[in-house]
Amino acid sequence: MDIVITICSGFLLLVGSFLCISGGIGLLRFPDFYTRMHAVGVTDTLGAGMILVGLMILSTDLLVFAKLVMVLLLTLLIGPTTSHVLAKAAFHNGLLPKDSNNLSQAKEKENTSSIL
Amino acid sequence: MIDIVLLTLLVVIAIAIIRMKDLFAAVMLAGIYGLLSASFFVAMDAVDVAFTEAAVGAGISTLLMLVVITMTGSKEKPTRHKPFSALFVVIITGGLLIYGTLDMPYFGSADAPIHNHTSPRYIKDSMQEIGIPNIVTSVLASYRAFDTFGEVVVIFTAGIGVLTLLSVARSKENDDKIEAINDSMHQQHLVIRIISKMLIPFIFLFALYVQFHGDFGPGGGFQAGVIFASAIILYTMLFGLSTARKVINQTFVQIIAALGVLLYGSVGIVSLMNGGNFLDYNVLSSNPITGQHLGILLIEWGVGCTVASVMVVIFFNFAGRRAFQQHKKKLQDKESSAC
Amino acid sequence: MITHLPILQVIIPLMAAPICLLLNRSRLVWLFSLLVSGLAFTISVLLLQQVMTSGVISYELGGWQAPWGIEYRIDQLNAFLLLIISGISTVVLFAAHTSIEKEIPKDKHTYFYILYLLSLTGMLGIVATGDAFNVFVFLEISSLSAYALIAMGQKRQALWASYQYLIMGTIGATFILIGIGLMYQMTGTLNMQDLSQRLPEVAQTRTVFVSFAFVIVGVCLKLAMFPLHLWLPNAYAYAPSIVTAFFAATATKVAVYLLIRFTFSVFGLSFSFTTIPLQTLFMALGLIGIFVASTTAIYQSNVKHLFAYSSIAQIGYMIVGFSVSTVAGLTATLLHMFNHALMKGAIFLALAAVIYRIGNVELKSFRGLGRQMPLTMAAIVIGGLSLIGAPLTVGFVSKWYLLTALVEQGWWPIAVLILLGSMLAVVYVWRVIEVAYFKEPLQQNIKVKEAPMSFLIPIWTLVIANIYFGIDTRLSVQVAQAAAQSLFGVSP
Amino acid sequence: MLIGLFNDWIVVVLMMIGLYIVIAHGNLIKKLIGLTIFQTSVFIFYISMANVDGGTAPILADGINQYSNPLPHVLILTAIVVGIATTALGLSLVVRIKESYNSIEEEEIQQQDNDEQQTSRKAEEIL
Repeated sequence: MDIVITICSGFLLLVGSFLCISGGIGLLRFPDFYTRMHAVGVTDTLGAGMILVGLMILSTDLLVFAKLVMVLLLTLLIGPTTSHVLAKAAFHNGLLPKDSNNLSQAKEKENTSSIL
Repeated sequence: MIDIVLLTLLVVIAIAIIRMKDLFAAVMLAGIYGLLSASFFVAMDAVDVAFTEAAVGAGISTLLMLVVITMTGSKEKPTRHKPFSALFVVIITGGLLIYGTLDMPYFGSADAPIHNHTSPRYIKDSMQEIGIPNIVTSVLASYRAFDTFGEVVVIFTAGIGVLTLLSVARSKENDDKIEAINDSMHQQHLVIRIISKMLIPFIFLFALYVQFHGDFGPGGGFQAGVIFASAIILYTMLFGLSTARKVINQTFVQIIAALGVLLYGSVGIVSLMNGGNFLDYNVLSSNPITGQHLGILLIEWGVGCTVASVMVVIFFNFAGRRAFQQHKKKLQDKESSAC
Repeated sequence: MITHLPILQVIIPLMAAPICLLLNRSRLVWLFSLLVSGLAFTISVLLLQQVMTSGVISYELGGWQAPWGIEYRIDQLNAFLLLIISGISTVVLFAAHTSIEKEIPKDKHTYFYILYLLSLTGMLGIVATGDAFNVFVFLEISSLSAYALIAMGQKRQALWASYQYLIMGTIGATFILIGIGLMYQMTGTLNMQDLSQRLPEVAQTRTVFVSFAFVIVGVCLKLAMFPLHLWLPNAYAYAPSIVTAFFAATATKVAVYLLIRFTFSVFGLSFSFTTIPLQTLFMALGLIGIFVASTTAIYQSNVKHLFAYSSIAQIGYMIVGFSVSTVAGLTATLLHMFNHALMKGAIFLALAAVIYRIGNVELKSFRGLGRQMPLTMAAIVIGGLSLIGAPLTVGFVSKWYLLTALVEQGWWPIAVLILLGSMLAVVYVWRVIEVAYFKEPLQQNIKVKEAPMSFLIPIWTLVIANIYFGIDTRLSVQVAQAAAQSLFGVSP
Repeated sequence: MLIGLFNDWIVVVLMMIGLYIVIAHGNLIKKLIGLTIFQTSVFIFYISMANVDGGTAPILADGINQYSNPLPHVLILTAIVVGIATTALGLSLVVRIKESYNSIEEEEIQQQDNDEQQTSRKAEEIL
């Protein structure tokens, strides 16, 4: 049983760490703001989430487990929201994606009516 | 090892701040600097300090600076004169400090004087004398409670100072206009509004947890106060200042700030009345340990109340000033266009 | 209650500040703060009596023994300073209600009194405490309230002056913090008494030397000692006049106190004056300060600026007395602290009255005021004479003691230089007198009347004190001498 | 010696960077940022002096007998609060300065003050 738990959590931690590193590389290598933000978003939610799940499996104390669950839930809530807000703010202030010929119309649309 | 990595990162960021001409980026870097130093504090086993630094250095102070930048513009003009005199001062001071470090006890050595004179008593006897596991809280709230009282007064002073400098005489008419601006600004943030509404109760809950858990783990009145205030500040940012002011009356918040200081002080006065010295909690109850517990609980509440309300007052006044400026600018624009 | 006097001294104005916020009626708050300040003054008188009769009072906060908890330690020096601060504060506060009516908008009056009380608390706390870190905390209370009070001035320059003061003050406080940290690192204690016992063991280390340097530079920034004085003139000139009167009379004294406390009590005489060439350095800086500041004062067109520079010069005299490092020299410094508080309090309060009547203190607006505001101007003249050091005023007493101390050491040239410095004071005081008494009044000021009683009473209280302590020197000299002797460890 | 004091030296460098920003830069907000860095570095200095090799956070628990020194932690908690208080007050001054001088650059503000003084001097001479 122990070995299964160790392998499972180790695998999850590894995947999580890989995602975090790839997110970091993406942040440096991607061409424009929106794609970079995508990379960071992956780190924030999936990478951190995987690591948290990996740690959860390892935890023996119920209190620690509960705390990790709380952290995971909050990350899942906050990560995407911040990405959303960032992208929206950038778009609102006139930053267009690099390949943006067909997006300028969308921008106008956003200016005229937007609730979200 | 990790401390050296963190320190190196800190140096890199500090140098980046020197070179940055865009104030927005500089402020964000300063926030990162705060966060990194908080991580360094964790590595140095100073969890309470790390908590506070993360809340203050990376949170509140960055936030305030951002608000100010929206009012002042975010470009730094290059200075014309060469900074030789500054370099001179800095090199002299730094050289002196390096010279001073030469005789210092080495990093982490257990036989340094600071670990052998006063601190052993705190570590060994605080459990019998005060009865709570977190030594930092024991020292903060009992052995050196008067410093903490001073700290609360400092924050109270800052609140009053900001009030004198920034408070705008409020009239009904003014408020309505500010409200109109706010409404137009805050129409669009539906997603973040909903998420924040879900989160705010949790933030309050967490603040209360930190407030009460300060005896057993990292935390205490100051951290709790900052977290509590940050929930209100988040609400204010998303729903507009006038809405927030309807929910939380600013005069009321000011009174809470004053009451926090008074609560702290009256614990001391009560111990005077009971025949002890100022802030001697042993006389608060028949059993000294219970007295200590009671005293610490009460003064932590005093700290929490004052810190939370002063932070809210400070933010309200910065935001209020901003709204006032925007309003004035609009009026001026109207006048000039009418001409 | 008598055993709790040391803490009540600080805690009463401290607790009064938040209560003011709850009262929130300008007149009521004023009366309340006046009452509180008066109470603080009474306590300081009692404390001084107690110290003079029965020696040092130690008060352990929280009931914790000294190096572990914070200790309040009142000796003659502290008690003397407490008396000066709370006394001046009470007298100045008496005029506050009338003065700020014209200078500060109505809705900020409550904040003004709160900050005033906090600033008083800060100064009293710095002086009363026997713990090095507690000094830092109370230093920040007094500085933060000072920044806000100065920024309340009417002109926009007040804001800029306050900002500059904030930067300089914070650098100074952080330097003190570094110094305290190094001290703590070498000894493991923060209590001043304990530090003074444990520092000699490690006195030869480079760390202690650097710690000393940082504390002294930090204090000198707060003190506005000569090369570090740049923040002071504008801060004093543009602050509301009541604030100027209060700070000019007390704030620098607190910094001088810190200097004396750290050099004499904490680091000890032998370290401060034999290991380090502090004596020569301070003597030189003090003398240069006297001459540079007095000369600059002569060229000022704003009278508040003029007397602000004069304050820097007077700090120079205190520093010279300090650097003689004998009982006589230190007595002269302490006396001059007391006397300077009296004269500058009187002068700046009189200037506040002028601002109340005329609206500014440009030298040109003083024309003919000698006839229109005779009592106010007479106060400035007597204060000015005191600054010069004319006989029958307090200024004479402290100059006399300073000169005796210098001559005792055989430092004739310096004594001569001090006298020359006083000549410069004659010049700048004369400029004001000349304009006020020998020129025709300005057209727009022709209807100006004498200042109201709420100004005249505090002004003349201080002026009479100026003359009284100039003639009957028993009280001030006795206390100053006792304090100096106890610092040198000489039994009287 | 290199390892033993290395941390302290980096901290000194950090402090000096902060101080340099305060003195050399003319922008008022940048100065405040410099001040924060300066103060934070002093905090780092205090906290690193509290550290003991093999110690843990000063929260009493069974089976641990080496703790870091709690006193510097307490001092720095207080100092952090003082720092934020100063920053808040400084920032509000900056807001007011911007309102009345319409600039947050030291040189421009000094310039405006000097100009004002000169005009008033001239007015005096005419009188």
